[in-house]
Amino acid sequence: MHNFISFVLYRVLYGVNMGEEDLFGELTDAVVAGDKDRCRGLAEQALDEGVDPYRALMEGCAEGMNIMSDRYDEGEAYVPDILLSAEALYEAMDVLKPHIDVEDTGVSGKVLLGVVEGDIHDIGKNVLKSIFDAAGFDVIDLGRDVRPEQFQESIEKEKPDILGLSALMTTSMTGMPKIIENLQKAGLRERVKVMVGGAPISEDYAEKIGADGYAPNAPRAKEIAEKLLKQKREED
Amino acid sequence: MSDDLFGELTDAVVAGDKDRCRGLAEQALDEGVDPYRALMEGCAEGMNIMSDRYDEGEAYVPDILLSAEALYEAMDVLKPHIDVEDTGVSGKVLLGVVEGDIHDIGKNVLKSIFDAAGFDVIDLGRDVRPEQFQESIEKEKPDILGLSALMTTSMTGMPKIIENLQKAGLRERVKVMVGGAPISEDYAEKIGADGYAPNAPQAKKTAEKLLKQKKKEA
Amino acid sequence: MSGEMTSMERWKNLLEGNPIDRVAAGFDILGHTAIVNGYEALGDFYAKPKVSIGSQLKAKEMYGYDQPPIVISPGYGAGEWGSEVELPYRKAMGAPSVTESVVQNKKDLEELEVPDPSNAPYSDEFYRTVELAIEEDSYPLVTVWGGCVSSTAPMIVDMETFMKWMRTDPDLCEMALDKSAEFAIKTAEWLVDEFGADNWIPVDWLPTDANVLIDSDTFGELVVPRLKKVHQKVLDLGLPMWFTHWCSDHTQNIEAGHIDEIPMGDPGAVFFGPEVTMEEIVNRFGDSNIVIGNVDPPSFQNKPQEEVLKLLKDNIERGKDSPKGFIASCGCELPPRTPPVNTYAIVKAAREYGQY
Amino acid sequence: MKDEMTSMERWKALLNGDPVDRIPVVPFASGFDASVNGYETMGDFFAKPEVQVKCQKRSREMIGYDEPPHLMPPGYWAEQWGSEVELPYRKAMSSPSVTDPVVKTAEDLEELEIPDPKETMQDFHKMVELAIEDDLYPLVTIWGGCISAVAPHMVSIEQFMKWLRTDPGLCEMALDKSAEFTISVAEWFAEDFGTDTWIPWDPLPTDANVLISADNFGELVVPRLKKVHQKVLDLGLPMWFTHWCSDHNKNIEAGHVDKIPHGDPGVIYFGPEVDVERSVELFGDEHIITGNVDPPSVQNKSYEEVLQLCKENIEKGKDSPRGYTLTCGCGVPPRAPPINVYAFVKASRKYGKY
Repeated sequence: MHNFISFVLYRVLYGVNMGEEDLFGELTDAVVAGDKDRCRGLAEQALDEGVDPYRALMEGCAEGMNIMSDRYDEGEAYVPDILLSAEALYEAMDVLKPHIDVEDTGVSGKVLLGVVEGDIHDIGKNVLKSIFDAAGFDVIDLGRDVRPEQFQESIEKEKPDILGLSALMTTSMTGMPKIIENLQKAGLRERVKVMVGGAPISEDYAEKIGADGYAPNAPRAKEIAEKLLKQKREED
Repeated sequence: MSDDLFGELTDAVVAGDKDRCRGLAEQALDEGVDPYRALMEGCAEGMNIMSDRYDEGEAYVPDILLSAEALYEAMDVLKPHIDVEDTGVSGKVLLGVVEGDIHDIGKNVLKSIFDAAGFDVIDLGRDVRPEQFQESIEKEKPDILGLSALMTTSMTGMPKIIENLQKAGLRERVKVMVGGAPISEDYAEKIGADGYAPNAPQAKKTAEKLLKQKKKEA
Repeated sequence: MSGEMTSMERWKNLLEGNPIDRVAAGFDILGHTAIVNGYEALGDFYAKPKVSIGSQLKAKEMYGYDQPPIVISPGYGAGEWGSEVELPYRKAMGAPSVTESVVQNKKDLEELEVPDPSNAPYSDEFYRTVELAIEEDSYPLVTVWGGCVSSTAPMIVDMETFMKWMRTDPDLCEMALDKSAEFAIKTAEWLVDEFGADNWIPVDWLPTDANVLIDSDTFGELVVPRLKKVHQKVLDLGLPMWFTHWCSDHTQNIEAGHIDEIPMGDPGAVFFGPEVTMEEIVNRFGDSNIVIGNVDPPSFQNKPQEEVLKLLKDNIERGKDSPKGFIASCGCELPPRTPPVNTYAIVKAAREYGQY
Repeated sequence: MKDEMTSMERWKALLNGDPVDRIPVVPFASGFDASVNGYETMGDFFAKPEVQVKCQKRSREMIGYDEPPHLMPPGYWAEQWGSEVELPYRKAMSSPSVTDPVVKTAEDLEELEIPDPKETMQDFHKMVELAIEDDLYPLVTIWGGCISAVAPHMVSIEQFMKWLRTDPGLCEMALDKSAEFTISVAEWFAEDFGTDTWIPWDPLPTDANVLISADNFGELVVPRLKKVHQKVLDLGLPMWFTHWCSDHNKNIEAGHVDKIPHGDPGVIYFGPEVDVERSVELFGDEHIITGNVDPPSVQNKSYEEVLQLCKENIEKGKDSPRGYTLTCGCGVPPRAPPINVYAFVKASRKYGKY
């Protein structure tokens, strides 16, 4: 309620026609604050004012997730904050996405995410998903405790550019090489870049099991994904 | 006359004399003897005798291998003349030595005994991966799957094969029997096999029992 | 090799502050003991008292390490509340998983009653496990878990909901933590009534209180008062000490001074993850606590024995002379599928590099 | 629970006929040793000398048994002849497999030359050297003059079995070549490593009476195996450790086993098919007797059951005049639960004190 009032006041004081840049800045702030009501309001306003919804998403909301991602990396924000920001982001996306022409987006890549079998620890993966969504990736989330065959089927069906595997347990991490092996057997290994992460995973382990990339945390994972996509485009 | 010829064929198989076996089989055809009876009452009887002798420690692997060779020599001659419908084949058996294991002497002896017993035998050979068993079962629809292993590492592949059958909804369609040095009755039961045999001659009896069960269930 | 103390002599002397022949070896070796006992999955280990205690005692004897059996309720501190728990009967699982937390919203939480530990789901199995361990005279470490985020989310409240409440409705977090603390205290009282206070040691685990998830301010405000209360009440029951696993990265909680505030007994035992350097642990906590080693866990699973030995040697050399004693260990639960010779490396390293 | 002797002291005392504190434990655990060292397959264990020695050494220390490393060349005494061998890099495999024996026909056999060990067994030499440098007193596979070293290592088993009936002359030729090669390997090792740092060992699975008759064994194998064993003893090696693998009851009854020189004492190692009581009665006055707990039980049964089997075995063998060692009746299954192998040591400590 308080948020709504301040939002109305804001509009009264500053007039209806904020500049686009201002609106983007507001969206950014709302995501950073994890204020989902304000995010929805601002997204609706953007549509009303005829602002390009794709720009509103990328230059407004996504920028907010970037800031949160950096802050997490530096120990200034924590998981509760990122979860709330993600919630706000998805609120704005709900409003804006139906109005975005897919061709405008120049989506940079398709990413398939999942936590491997035996592991239900999906907070890390969920944070990653929101960061990837904000980065404009087309993200398909298989959830947690995902069996090797489910990864296999989804890869065949969805043809992602990147497969992102997460594990928190030493028992479940041993499922990762099996998934990569399955891809090899099915002749799909060359079609997808595989990145792995989670507490017990290291750069060494990623290399040992034949993954293409490793990230120690969600913010880093975005950089790695972008690097892998570039590689993939060059190879194709 | 044909009884004499059957006796001769039996003797030739027991002696592992493949040339004599071929000659006798050809003679049977010339004389218009029913080739199916020549095979079953002649040659197969020879394998039965060898099988019993092995069981009693009177014959050894070299002897059985030679008898099997003689049996197959006669089968080569007789089989093209046997009308499949006449045979009343008692069952289809899929055999193989599981992955990681190349010890196939036991399986080969078993195969010749099964062939002699009139089973329709499909032999996948040795070092057979679980998927190969799976595919062949789907394709061949055998009544019995016979798995053999000599090593304790490869024996652990047996439950995987049975599990795969369950997952694929094929388990009810086929009776599974297992055997080989490290396998015991207990182990067979533990992994959910339907039958176990300590050696090839016993395996024939087990297979016949399982077939009977299967016919009853069907 | 002869002239060594037995494991139990070494362990008790360590806890009592008496001299020992060498550093103690092994801590948080749990699921691995089921694997070396031939269990393909960890389900029976977590579900069945006999399997749990039997596997741990046999593995301890085979390797020669010193850690007594650790008891965790098959309800995992979650089933007791009515949350759904999947026991690890699938090979890929390393521990029980909470598949559905009983509290999804505010109303659920408000209506949630604190269970009676002697009568809650899984209490019979839990009781039987403690009883078996005590019958074997093995001086077990019994999980008494409450007042912290780790015993609350996702055990009682779904994790994401709890994390969001921290910012939107901290009152609800406090309510959940209070209920969890009350349950832990009641559990300890029940166990002391049944078994006394001199044949077991309480242990608790704090993974989701780490600073990879929450900031030290939140920890200080919400968790510290309740964890303090739980620890103090349990010590007041006559139990001598706590073993506490500050799992994952607690560096900010250390810096903020929160960990010093939690009563651990005299001495207590602190078990940090590899994220904290051994020097810092010894300097900061060694005067009043037994220090437990913290070699990187995945290395145990993935590296050859000579490398694991090197890591252990380094860790032992830094921790060995900590005033209240040292236990050579992996920095979290030993990966269940660690090659056995790497588990043995803990004992070997303690013998080779940990003599006093 | 404290032992008075170290593993090596106990092992050497057993072989020397000196008193031991308790039953020595020699489980025959080599593939198992690779598993507990974290190797998913047995490939590197059989391919790499340093891995084979290291795994056995570490596992022995961990479990506390007394078995020294026993060593097998990567070529499995088959590649040396030109046969094709697949190393066990697949998880389902537990030892090398001969996939294509070099001899297919009589002509192949006649033309087959005896290999030069120095050209074909450098990796094996390296392995033995590593173990001796480490003072491990290894059991070294010296394999020849028996069917087990010939079929399928040189000739396919089926071919060899048929020749037993149709062309025994060819069987004799193959056995002779194998005997000659083995003796040359033993001579080379005795020269390079001396004769007091290693023990020759040979396993005889395909000579068992589940495959061939005692008559065949007596006619074809006994003279050649006798020759190999005697020549090696004459080099100065103290004894043979021979594994009469699988069912050799008829070879025993026919008196064939007595004819093979094993040293004084040697070690006679039967499978579970021969009861320990019987091996004590027949061979205990001259040789060290080994226990023989059923291998699949070690893989599939509980610790308590394995402990009980070990106890029964120890009680039957413990007082054999020349000594007794507790073993698994053939190799320990590579994927046996470690605690079941520890049960052997536990049984010795609990039931095997002298």
